[in-house]
Amino acid sequence: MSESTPGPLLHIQSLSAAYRVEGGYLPAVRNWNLLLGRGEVLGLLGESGCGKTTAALALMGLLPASAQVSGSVRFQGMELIGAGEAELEKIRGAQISFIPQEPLLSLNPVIRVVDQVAEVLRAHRRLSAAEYQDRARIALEHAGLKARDLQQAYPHQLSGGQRQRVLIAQAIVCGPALVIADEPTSALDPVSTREIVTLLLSLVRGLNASLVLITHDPRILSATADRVIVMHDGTIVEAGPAQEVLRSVRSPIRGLPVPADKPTDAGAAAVLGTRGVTKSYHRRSKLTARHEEVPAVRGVDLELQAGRTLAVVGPSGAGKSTLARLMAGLEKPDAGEILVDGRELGSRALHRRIQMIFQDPGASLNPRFTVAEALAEPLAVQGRRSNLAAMLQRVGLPENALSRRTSQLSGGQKARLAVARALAALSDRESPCVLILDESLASLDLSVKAQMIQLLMDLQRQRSLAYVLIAHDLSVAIHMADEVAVVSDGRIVERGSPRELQSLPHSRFSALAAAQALGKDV
Amino acid sequence: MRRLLQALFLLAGISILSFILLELAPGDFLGEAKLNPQLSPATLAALRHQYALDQSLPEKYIHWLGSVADGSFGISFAYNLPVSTLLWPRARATVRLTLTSLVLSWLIALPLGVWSAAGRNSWLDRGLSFATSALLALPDLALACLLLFVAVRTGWYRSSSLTLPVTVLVLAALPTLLRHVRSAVLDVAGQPYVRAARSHGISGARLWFRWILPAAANPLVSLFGLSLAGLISSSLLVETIVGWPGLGPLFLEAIAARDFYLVIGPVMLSAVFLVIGVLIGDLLLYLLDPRIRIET
Amino acid sequence: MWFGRVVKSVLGCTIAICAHAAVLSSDLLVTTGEAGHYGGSLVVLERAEPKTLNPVTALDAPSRDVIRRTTADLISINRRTLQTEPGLAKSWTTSSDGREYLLELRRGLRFSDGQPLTADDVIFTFQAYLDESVHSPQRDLLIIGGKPVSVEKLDETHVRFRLPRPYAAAERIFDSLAILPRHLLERPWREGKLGEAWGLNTPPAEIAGLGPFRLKDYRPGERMILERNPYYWKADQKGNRLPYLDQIEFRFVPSEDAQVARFIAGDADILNRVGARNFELLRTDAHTQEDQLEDVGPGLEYNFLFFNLGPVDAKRFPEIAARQAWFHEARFRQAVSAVVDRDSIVRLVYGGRATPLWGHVTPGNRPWLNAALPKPARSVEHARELLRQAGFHWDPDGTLLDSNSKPVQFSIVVSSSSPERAQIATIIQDDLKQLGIQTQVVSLEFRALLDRVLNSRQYEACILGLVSGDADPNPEMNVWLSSGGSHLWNPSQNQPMTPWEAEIDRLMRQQMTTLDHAQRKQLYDRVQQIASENLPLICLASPNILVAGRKNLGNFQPAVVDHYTLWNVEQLYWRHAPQARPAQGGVQ
Amino acid sequence: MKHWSVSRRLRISGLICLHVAVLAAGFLGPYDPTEQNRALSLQPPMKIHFADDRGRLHARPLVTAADGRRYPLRFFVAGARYRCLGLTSRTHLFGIDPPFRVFLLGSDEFGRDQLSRALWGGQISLATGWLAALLALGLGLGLGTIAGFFGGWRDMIVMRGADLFLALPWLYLLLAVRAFLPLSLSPWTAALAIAVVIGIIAWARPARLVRGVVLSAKERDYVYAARGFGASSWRLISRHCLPETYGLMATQAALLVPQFILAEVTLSFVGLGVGDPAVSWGNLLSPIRQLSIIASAWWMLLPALVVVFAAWCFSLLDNQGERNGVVR
Repeated sequence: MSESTPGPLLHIQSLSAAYRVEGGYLPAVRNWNLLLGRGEVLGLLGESGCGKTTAALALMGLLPASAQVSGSVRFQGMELIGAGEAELEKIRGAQISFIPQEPLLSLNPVIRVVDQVAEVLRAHRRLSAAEYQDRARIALEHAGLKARDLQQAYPHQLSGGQRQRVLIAQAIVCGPALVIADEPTSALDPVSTREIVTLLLSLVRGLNASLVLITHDPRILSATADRVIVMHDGTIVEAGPAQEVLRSVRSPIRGLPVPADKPTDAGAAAVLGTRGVTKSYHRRSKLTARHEEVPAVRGVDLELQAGRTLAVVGPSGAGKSTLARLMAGLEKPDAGEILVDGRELGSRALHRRIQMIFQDPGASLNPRFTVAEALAEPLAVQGRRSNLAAMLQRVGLPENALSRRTSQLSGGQKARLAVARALAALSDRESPCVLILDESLASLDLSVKAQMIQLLMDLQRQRSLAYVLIAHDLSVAIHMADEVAVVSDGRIVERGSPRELQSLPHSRFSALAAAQALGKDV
Repeated sequence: MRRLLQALFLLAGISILSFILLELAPGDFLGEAKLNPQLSPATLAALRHQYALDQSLPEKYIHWLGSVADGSFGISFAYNLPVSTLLWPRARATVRLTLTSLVLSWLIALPLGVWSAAGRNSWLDRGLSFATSALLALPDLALACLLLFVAVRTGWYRSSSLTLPVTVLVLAALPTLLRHVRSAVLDVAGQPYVRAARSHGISGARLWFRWILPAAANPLVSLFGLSLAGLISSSLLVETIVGWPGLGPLFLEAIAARDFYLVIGPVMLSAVFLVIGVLIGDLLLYLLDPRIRIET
Repeated sequence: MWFGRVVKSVLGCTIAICAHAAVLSSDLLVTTGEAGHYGGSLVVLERAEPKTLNPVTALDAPSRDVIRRTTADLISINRRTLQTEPGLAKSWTTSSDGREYLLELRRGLRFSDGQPLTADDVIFTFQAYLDESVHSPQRDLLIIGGKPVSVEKLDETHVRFRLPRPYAAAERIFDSLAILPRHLLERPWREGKLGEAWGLNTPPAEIAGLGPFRLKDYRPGERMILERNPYYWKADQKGNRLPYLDQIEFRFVPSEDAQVARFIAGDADILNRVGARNFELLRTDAHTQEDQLEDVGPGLEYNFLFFNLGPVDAKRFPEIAARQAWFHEARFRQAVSAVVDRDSIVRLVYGGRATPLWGHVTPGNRPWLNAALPKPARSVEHARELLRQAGFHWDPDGTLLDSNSKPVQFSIVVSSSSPERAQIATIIQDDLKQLGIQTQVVSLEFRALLDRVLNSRQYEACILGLVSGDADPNPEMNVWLSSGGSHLWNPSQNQPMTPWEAEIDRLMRQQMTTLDHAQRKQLYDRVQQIASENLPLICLASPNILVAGRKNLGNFQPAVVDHYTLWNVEQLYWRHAPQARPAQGGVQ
Repeated sequence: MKHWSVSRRLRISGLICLHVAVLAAGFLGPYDPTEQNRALSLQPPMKIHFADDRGRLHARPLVTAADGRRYPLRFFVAGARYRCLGLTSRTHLFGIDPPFRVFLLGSDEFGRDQLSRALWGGQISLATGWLAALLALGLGLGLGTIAGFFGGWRDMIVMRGADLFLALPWLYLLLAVRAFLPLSLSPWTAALAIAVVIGIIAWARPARLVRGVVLSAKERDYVYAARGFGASSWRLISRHCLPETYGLMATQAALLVPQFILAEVTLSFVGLGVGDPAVSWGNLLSPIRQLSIIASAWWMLLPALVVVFAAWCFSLLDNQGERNGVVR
C-alpha cells in the first residue's frame, strides 16, 4: 500500500514524554530511540505502568495538552512531533492506526459497531453512504465478524473477543501502513488470545503493514514478533530479535517451587464446609418491571481442612465470586448451610475465623484512610488493640507506611496491606482460620504476583491458615492449591489435585476453556 | 404497572397534601365578601353552604374525587363553572408558550453547550460560563421585569406576541441547560472511546455531534423529561408579569381568592405533567440508549 | 372645563327632546355632551377575568365592570355629580312619608336581543333578587329594617315600590340593580338554576340586557368582546342612537405594570386606574405624554390604621389581650394619630397625588364631607403630652412604657397585595419609633389578613383601605353600626361596647330614616366628628383617581366613583378615525 | 486549567469579602438601614470628586450632596449606634458632616441609604440561605442515607416522599406558613422561620443525590471488607458511606445557598418576604417589579448586582457542582 518513500517506516529519536502533576512533570517515556521497517512486527514488552501506552499515544500526538513531549518521530519521512492537528488527523487511522486497550471502553456504547467502523472511513475517504457501509462490513468480515446481526449489534451485545475484532476492523479499514496494538488480548482468555493474535498478524501481513504489539505477556510475542524491545520505567532496557530477548525474560512465577503434596488427613475435621449452598439473584428489567431469578450458585458442597488450600476455578460468571461471598458470610445463602468447624455460625463470630481478600485488593481499602486507619479498623470493630507496625512487617511493608494514605500505595503494597488487614481481623488464635482470596492476585504484575504467592505460602505455614483460592485459570492454582474444584454455571463440575486436572483429557479441559471464552463479562 | 402505581400514589399524595395545605391556609373564598356592606351574615352563611365551604376536609376530598371521575375537577366558586372548562383553554395557551421556549432553549443549548465544551476554556467558554452564572443569579421575576421595561421603552413590546415571555423563559432556562449539556459532553469527552475515535482520525463536528453527543444523551434526556414536567408550572409567575393569558394569572388569582378547586386543578395538572414528563424521559432513554433498550 | 360641573340640577343632564324619527317611537333618553360619530373599538384592561355575566350573582369587580356595560338600571347615580338621574325609569315620584316610590318606565324599549321591556320584566327582576334561594348579594340592599321591599305592577309602564320603613335616598338603591329579561331567565329561575345561568360558557345569543353593549365573543383567559347594542335607549343631541363605539374589548392583564406597559405599547385605550408612579411614568413617556392623563382628584377610597378593639380570647392570645389596654385608651389612639406624618404618606407613597385625611369622608365626597373637622398638624410633642396624660412614660433610652412599665410594642398587619399600604406601614413604623414605640409590620396575603381581622381577631393593628361604592352614607352602615360585619375594629357586636359607638349607632340609624338632606348631613357630620375624636379608624390619606385614555377619545370624562372611565361608555367615541394600531391578531 | 484556579480563587476571596462586609455592615455602611430621610427620597448615587466647587484639587474625596455643593468625605465618623459581632459602636467607616447625607448607591423611596441597606440586607439573606441550605442538606443527608443504606421499605418511603416534595407547589405552602406565624415574631425571627420552612421543603433533592452516593458507596469492596470484620451498620455509614457524600454536600451547599437566597427574593417579589424594618436583599429588590421605579430610579437596580455577585461567588464549586448537581 505504501511504497512511496524509501527508508524506515518509523524513525523515533530521543522521544520523551512527561505528564504534568502538581508541582512538576512526571516522566513516563524517557529518551526513546527506535527504527521500524516496513512489514516488521515489533513486540513491546513491559509491565503495566512502564510507559508503553504513553509512548504509543505520544507518537500519535494523542497525549493530553498538558503533557510534555519532546524528541522526534518521523513517519515515512514526515515529522509528527509538533505537527499540526489537522495533519495528524489525516494520518491517524489512515496511515497509523491504533488498537486501544479495553475493547469495551474503547467502543462507543450507543453506536452500532458497523457504523463505528464506517465512521473511521468517513473521516478519511469521500464515498457514498452505501459504500461506507459496504466497506465497513467487509472490514468487519476480514476481522472475523461475519454475521450480519453481529455487525448491526451494539458493543455491549458482543463478547470480549468480538469487540476486539471490531477494534481491529476499525484499525484496518483504511489500510494503514502501521498498526499499533495496545494489549489487544489482556481481557481475553487464552483461546481467544491465540485467535486474535493470529488474525491480527495475518491482516497486517495482508496489508503489508508494520505492527507494534504492546503487551506485558511475553508468551504472546514468542510466536509473532520479529523483534522485541523491553521497557522498564519509561526507558528501553533491552532490544533485539524476539527469540534472544524472550529467552532472557522469564516469568518470575515459574521460579517458584511447586509445593509437594501435603499429606491428606482424611480424618481431620473440616474447618470450613458448605452443604448444598444455593443462591440466586433478582433482577428487574428497567421498563417492564418483570422480576427475573438468576441462579448464581446451585447446591455446592465443599470441605476444607486447616492449613490446606482449595482452589475454585471456573470461567467468569460461573458463580465463583458469589460462592466466595457466601463462604465469607457477606451474603446469606437461599438454601444450604455454611459450616465453620462443623457448626453453623452467626455472622459475628464468623468474622474472627473467616476473612476474604477481594478481587481488587486496592478497591477494598478506603482511599480516604491512612494505612494505620485501615489496619486498625478490624481491631476497632472487634474492640482490640495491637501493634500495627509489627503487622505491617509481617507482610513485608515498611513501618513508615503507616501514615500514608492507602491510595498512595502501589498495587503490590495494597495487596500486602489487604492481607495484613485480613490477618488482623482473624483474631482467633486458638482455632484454625480461613482466608478467601477472590482472584486477589489477578490484577497484579507477574513479579508482584510471585512475591505475593510466596508471602501467602509463608503465612500459611506460620499460622496454619486454610486458603480458598478463587481463580479463572490454573496458573496460580498450580502453585498454591492442594485441591482444585472447577465450577461452571454454579455447580462443581470437576474436582481433583491440580496435577490431576492438568493431565485431564484435552477435551474436558478445553470444554472448560470454551466455557471461559464464552463467559460474558459481568 | 409498577410505574403506573407509583404515579398514582404520587398524584394521590399531591392531591391530599394540597387539600390539607389549602385547608390550613387561613381565610376562605367568602372572606372578602364580608367587607361588602351589602351582604348580611345570613346571606354569607347561605353562600358558604352553597359553595360547600362548611364541609369537612375528607368530605371535600371525596367530593372532589367524584368530580375527577366525571372530568369536571370540581366547581370554581368564583366562576361557577367546572374547573376543567376553565383550565383547558388556558393550559393550551401556557403550553404554547412553554413548549415554544422549551424547544427554542434546547435548540440553543445543545449546539452552544457542545461548542463551549469543545472549546473548553476558550474565550467563548469563559464568556458563556460568566453569562450563565449571572443569569442563574438573577431571579426569573426580576429578569421578566427588566425585559418588560426594556421592551416597553424601546417600543418592541407587543402584548400579543410570544417574543417577550419566550425570551424571558428561554433566558431563565438556558443557564441550567447549557451547564448540563456542557458537563455531560465533557464527561463523555474524557471517555476512552473518544480517545479511540480520535486515534482513528475522527475529529471536528463529526466527533462532537455524531460520536460524543449521542453518548452524552442520558443525563440530558432525564433533564429533558424534567423540562417537559415544567411545561405547566414553569411560567406561571412570568405569565402574570408580562400578562400572558395562560394558567398563571388564573392560578394566582385562584390562590388569592381561595377558590379551592381552581387551585387544586392547576396543581394536579402540573403534577400530571411531572409524572408524564418523567415517564417520557424514561421512555426516551429507553429508545435512545441501546444499553438499556437491548438487554444482554 | 369639566362637563359634569356645568350641570347642576338633579335631572339637568337629561333633556327629553324628541327630534329624530327613530327616537319618536320610543322614549329615548337624550344625553348632553359632545355629539360624536360612530365606529371603532375600545380596548379596556381588567385586572382579572369576569367570573360570570349574571348580574344576580356577580360578586367580583371585573364581572360587575362588564355587566354594567351590558345591563341597565331603573335609576342611576351620575358618577360625575354623584346625584341620581333617570335610567330605564323616565321619572319617579316619592310619597310624602318616603315609603312609596312610583316609577314610570320608558316606553318602547327593547332588550339587546330585540325583545321588548315591560313592567313584568321589572317585577320578575325584583322577585329574582329577593329570592332567598338565589343568594344574590344585592338582596340585602332590598331588605330594609328586616323586611323586603315590595314591588307592584300598576300598568304596563308604571311600577310601585313600597318600603317597609322610611329610607333616606331610597332611589339610590336602584343604581346598578340590573333589570333582567324575563323571557330568558324566568325558566332557570323557576328551575332553581338562576345562580348558574349566564356563566362564561353561555352562548352570547342567550344573554340579553338593556346596556349599551352586548356580549359578542369570549376567549378564556384572554379577552371578552362586547358589541354595540342596536336597541340601546340613549341618544345624543343630534338624535343619533348611542353608543358610538362598535365594540369594547376587555382584555385581562393581571398586574398594573403590565397594564401600563400595554397602554404605552398602544395595546390598550383606557387605564381605569393607575398608581401615582405609573401616572408619572405615563406623563413622561414619549409614547403617552400626549394622551389624556387625568388626575380626577380624591376618590372615595380612605386608608386608615385601626387597632383591635374587640373582645379577644385572653387565653389563646394573652399578649394581644394585654396590649388591648393601650388600644382602648382613646388618648393612645389620638397620640398615634398625632404622630403619623400624613404629608409624607401623600408625598412619598402617592407622589403628592392624594389628600391627607382626618376623617373617613374624603374630599371627593363633597356633599357629605364635614369641613369643620379639625386637621391638626403633625406634632410629636402633642402626642407625647397625650401619652403622658394617659399614664405612659419613657425609659432612659427612649422606649415608651405603660403604667406597668411594660414596653409598648405591637404588630401591624398589611396586605401583601398592596404595595402602597406596605409603604404607609413603613412610614408609620418610623413615626412611631419617635414615640419610643416598636412595631412589627407583617404583610399577609389579603384573605389571611381578613381572616384574622374578621374571624380569629388575632391581630393588634392593621392598615386597610375601604372604597365607598356611593357617596351616600347608607352603604357605610355596615362599617359604622356596631353590629355591622365591616365594623372593622370590633365587628358584629350584640351591644355597642362603648358609649360613643352607641351614639354613632343612634345617629346612623336616624340619618337612614331621615328624608331631609340637610338634617341627614347634620347627623352624619356628627358621626364624623365622634369618629375623629375617638379614632376607631385613624384615617391617613385618600389617593387621587388617576386615569389614562387615548388622545382621540371623545367624551372621556373620568369620575371619582367606580367605574371611573367607562361610566359613560355609551358616549365615548373616537374623534378621528380610530387611530391605526399595529396589527394584532390577538393570541390565537 | 490555570484560568479556573484563578477564577476560583477570585470567587473564594469574593465570598469571604462578601461575608465580612455583610457582617461588618454597621461599620461599612454610613447609616442605620432604617433611618428615613423623607426629604431625600429617591436620590441618585452621589458622585465622588477630588476637586471642590471652585475646582481646587483635594486628596480627600468629596461628594455632591443634595444641595448641589461638594462636601468632603470624612472617615471614621461617629453616627448611628449599631451592633456588630456583639460589639456596640458608633463609628462608621465614612460619612459627611450632618445635616447632609452621603448616598453612594443612592437612596430609596423613604430616603434610606441603599448602600447601608444592601450591606445589612446581606445579613438576613445570607443567614436565610445558609440556614435553609444546612437544614435541607442535613435532612437530605439523614433521609438519603437511611434510604440508600438500608433500602427496602425505608427506601421506598423516603423516595416516594421525595417525589412528593419535588412535585409539590411550595408557593402556597409558604403562603400558609407565613399566615400562621405569630405576629409578635420580630421580622428577623420571621425570616429565619421562613428559612427553616424552605429548608424543610427542599430536602428531597439532596436526599436523592445522597441516596445515590450511599447506594454506590455501600457496594464498594472496602465496605464489604469492613462488613467482613463485623463492623456495625452505624460504623459502615459513618466511617465509609458518609465521607463519600462530603464532596456532594459541599457542591450542593454551593448550589443551594444562592438558590435559597433567590427564593427569598422571589418571596419578596410576591410581597411575602421579610417585613420592615428588617432589610433583606429580597425586599431591597422588590421595588424593581414596578416599571416606574426602573424608569425613574435606575440605581434601585444596583442591589441586584450584589445578589448576582453573591451567587456568582457561590458557584465556585460549579465544576463539580454541574457534575453532581445533575437533577434527579
